[in-house]
Amino acid sequence: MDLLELARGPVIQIAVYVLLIGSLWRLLGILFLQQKPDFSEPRQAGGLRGALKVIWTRAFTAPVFKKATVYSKVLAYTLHIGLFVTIFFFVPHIVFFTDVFGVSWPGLPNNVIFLVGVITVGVALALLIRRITHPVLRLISNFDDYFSWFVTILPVVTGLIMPIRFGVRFETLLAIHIFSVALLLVWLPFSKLAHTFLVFVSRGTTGAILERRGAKT
Amino acid sequence: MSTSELDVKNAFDMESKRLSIKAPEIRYDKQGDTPDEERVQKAMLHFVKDFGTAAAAYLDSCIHCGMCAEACHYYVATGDPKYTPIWKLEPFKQAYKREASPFAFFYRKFGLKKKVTVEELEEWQHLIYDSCTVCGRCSLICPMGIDIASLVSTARHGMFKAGLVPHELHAVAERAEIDGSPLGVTPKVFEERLEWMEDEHDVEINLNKDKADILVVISSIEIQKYPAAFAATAKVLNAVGESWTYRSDGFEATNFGLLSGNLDWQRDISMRIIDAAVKVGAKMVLLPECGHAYMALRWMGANMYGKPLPFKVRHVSEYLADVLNSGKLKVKKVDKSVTFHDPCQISRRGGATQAPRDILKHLGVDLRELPNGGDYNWCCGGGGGVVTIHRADELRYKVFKLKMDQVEATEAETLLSSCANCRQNFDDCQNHYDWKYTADSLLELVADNLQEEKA
Amino acid sequence: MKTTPTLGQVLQARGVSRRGFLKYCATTASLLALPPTMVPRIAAALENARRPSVIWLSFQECTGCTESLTRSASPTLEGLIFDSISLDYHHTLQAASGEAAEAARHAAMEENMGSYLVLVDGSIPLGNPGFSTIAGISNYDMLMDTVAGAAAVVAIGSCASFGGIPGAYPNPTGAVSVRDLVTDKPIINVPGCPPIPMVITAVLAQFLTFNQLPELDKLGRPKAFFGQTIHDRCYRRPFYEQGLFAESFDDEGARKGWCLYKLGCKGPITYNACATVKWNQGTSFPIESGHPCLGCSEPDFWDGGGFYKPVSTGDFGSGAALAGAAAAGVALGVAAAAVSRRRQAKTIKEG
Amino acid sequence: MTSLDRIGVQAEPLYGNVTPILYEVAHALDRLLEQAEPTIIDLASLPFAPGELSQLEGVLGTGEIAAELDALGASHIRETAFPGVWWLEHHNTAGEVVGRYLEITRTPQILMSQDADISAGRARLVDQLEGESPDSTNGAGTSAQT
Repeated sequence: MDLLELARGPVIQIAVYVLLIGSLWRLLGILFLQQKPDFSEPRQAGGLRGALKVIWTRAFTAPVFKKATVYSKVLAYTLHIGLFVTIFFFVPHIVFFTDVFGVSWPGLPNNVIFLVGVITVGVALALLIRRITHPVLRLISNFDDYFSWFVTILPVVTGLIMPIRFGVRFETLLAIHIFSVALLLVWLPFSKLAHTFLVFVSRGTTGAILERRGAKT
Repeated sequence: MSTSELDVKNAFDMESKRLSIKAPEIRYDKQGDTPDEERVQKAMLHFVKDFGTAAAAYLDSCIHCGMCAEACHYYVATGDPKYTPIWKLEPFKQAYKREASPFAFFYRKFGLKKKVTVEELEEWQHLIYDSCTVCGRCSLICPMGIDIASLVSTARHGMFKAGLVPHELHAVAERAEIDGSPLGVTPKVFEERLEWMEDEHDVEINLNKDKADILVVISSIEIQKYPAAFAATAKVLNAVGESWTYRSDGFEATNFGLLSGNLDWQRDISMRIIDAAVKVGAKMVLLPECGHAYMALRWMGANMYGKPLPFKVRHVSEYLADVLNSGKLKVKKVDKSVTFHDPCQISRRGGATQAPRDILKHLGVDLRELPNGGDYNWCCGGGGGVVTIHRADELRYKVFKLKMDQVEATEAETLLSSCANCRQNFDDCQNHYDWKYTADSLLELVADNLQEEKA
Repeated sequence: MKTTPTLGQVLQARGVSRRGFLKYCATTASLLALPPTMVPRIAAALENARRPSVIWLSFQECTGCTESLTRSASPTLEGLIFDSISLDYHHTLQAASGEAAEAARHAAMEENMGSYLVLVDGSIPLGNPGFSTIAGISNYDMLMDTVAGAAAVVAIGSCASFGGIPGAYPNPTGAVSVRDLVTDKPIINVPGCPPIPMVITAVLAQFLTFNQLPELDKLGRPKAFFGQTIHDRCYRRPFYEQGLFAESFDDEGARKGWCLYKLGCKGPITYNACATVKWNQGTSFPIESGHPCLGCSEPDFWDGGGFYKPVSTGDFGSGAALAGAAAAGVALGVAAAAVSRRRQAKTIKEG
Repeated sequence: MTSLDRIGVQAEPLYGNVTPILYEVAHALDRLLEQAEPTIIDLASLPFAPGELSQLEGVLGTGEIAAELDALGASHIRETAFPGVWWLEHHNTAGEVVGRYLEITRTPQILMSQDADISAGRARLVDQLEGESPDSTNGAGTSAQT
């Protein structure tokens, strides 16, 4: 079995299993903790409505905090959009998703994806530099932060290298790319990258509680 | 353990421990003589014992973006990264990871998270108590929607069990539990002060009626420092013509059980009011101008009670807005410019932001909102029990400068608030800085400008 | 051992002019993917080169490889191969048969012991020797007997190189490649189904010209031809870069000649020279006629999961396995929460 | 012109492979002029889209000289419209194309009379002068050419 077969076969399979098991484990391990009823008289309906509201509204910054957070927010949004675009609009990826899920959508030209990928890596570097240099971030950062950064950006880098080649065989590069994705999938549920799904739980929880009080969300 | 046994160990040396944190020149307090190991164990276990889905989701979804620092008055005023709100929970993450997180088994089995030491907890006493007013401003900036303030309250549960509470806060809480008032206001003192105000202001103040629609409570701060609140409340309620009463067996609105982190005391203190209200058949408990009293009874009371309360709970500003809006109470116009300081627990955390604005509209004042005020208002810096902790004074004064700038920017003639604890802090800082603004009571402004029903 | 004439002598005897020889050398340079500046060196080498003896063994094969070679567009077979090599045994092409043919093979082996080339097409069945025999000799025995005195072995086509169709699942004959059996001789794999004829002749030409074997990749293929992917050299590559793909065989993209990646083209992972050398006298190669590359020169291409399946797709196993994984995740999560709650209750009880 | 042209798959006019080659040719002409260094481009080693080869041929055009060589099959050698740029096409005896080259040089090497051929020719000539009958030399000359 060559490297690519290994990557496309057992490695990515195991990674998906780990992702699935780990994510559900973490999610349900949280959701099935005690949920005490709130007996206080609500000011207004909270619950699901409040949860959905905050899941949506917290995507935006309150004007009062804009100035203080604009740099990180712009970088973070660029990173997320960049990852989204490169993952979901690169045609070979779409082909892959179509094969798995059966649905297809239009992609973007490769040079656009390449550019977005380069920007994504650049922004990630800027965020890393900020994490290392900003006193607050340096203090609160731990292994998870740095390793998650590495694991997230690795597939982008291995993807970007593919058209450049550096004299390495395409199969080897593709295999490395898939390995890096597998690493991401395996690491995700056990790290801060789980915020991909936990963000909905934490925002939703706050929304449900505070909206019920009529408090600011 | 007793409050008199002030077990003041010397401030511990942090310099050798953490490079990024400057050693504060403050002492750390311990109650009792529990062995350190056990203190840590208790702090950890009692932090997580009430952990439900909400708290777990919060601690698990933090991405360490550090934005919460920008919302915290302690960080903004000092620039010291240790005041980053989520960092205040750092040692407690270990407890969560080991005890209640989905992968707790692995954390316990393989010791994945560094063990917390008692020295760290002592250090964190400063972060959990001295430099957090539980104002919840950070909860609004967090992109993950984490309610960090609620986590700090939970952390205090652990700290209390471990006997790692600042002495003054522990002392007032213990006094509140034993004597019924954090400031030593016994029922006898309460009654004396009430009667004094009744005479002084020539107003009928109902006390210990058997039946009443409204049970009115008051904070010890008002009793001792702003007793005019007795008269102001009575004037308003009499003017509306309510059936109401104060009760000697349930008058204290403050809840230092909540602030110090003792859940049992919090329940005891809340139950005094609840029992009294049930006894008089109250339809409403009217809370005084006190921020955390609102949080304790309005939003946590029923959960202490274990079922829905058989009465409504309203802050006096909500009540005033209500009777003014419905026309049951009429006020004269007041011709002055006013700015209003929103108490965190009532407005941002409690949801009653609109009420004071309705009242001020009826008074016809020139309301000049604080810049970035309302729900995003800077905390006065004295909430969450911080004002009681003397060693935190210097920091408190430093942080108050934010408040001063904010108030001064409005150029209003009068500063109002609806929380005696805020007003107390304003007074103290006004004194410290020789500042021109005094925080006045919103309730008193209303009471002083009632339209006499009959000429 | 008889002395064979040099190639120069052979050509001279045939009255080929120097110009014709230079032309032949230029073509050889082109074949070997050498720059045209190498022509004088090639000429010098070829003049003195001696015709090697070649024995061609055909096992489990379809004769497609021989067909490919005999249609070689390089200097014609009669003009190059038969002039420059001594094809002493090829049971499809030779006139002799049966014992006479086997006698010719043995004679060639004895005369050129240690210096002859063995060309093999077809895979070797190990399941039962009776699956494929020649003159009553099993393929295995014939191969091992013949390669014993060979200078090198050239495995021609995917069957001889990697097992090919006979070796595809479920491999009923237990077919294996030459490399699986021969371990003590240099082996040059020239895979493809069929291989590009020029590549076969180029390997022979290199052996002939420089008396050496070409540089090989890890799969034993000459790097000169298998060093780059079809995708690397494909004229449709610009469309790939622009994200313009044919979605089906009859859509606008297909008509406009856009990239066939989505139709399962194996170009990106197939190492071969089709895109430049082309087929049918340099006319075209499959992608040029609108069909994706099948990857025929790669190992196990028959079992690669579908000719029309795009290359980036992975295999996630069965739905049942995924559902099982999900169920396991749910169970672990609920159990973890239950344990946590028990521990919390204990803390509360103990106070 | 035939029904073949109506088949679905058609060549897009431009894949972009022609222009780079033309640039390479221009640089090769520089080298020829400045350093007297000839260049040979093996067209078989370059990827061409359908139609691009003839497009290249069309762009280069036809110049003043065209030569036919008959050795191991025919070869067409002609100068393109750009002096110094030669188009060489080798065929085998079956008439199939076996090589296509662009030679940027003053005269392609293969057009030059080769020393070996010259000396062989000279030998024949000397033989002839030394009294052989004209008929037999004629026959030898013919056989040497095929």
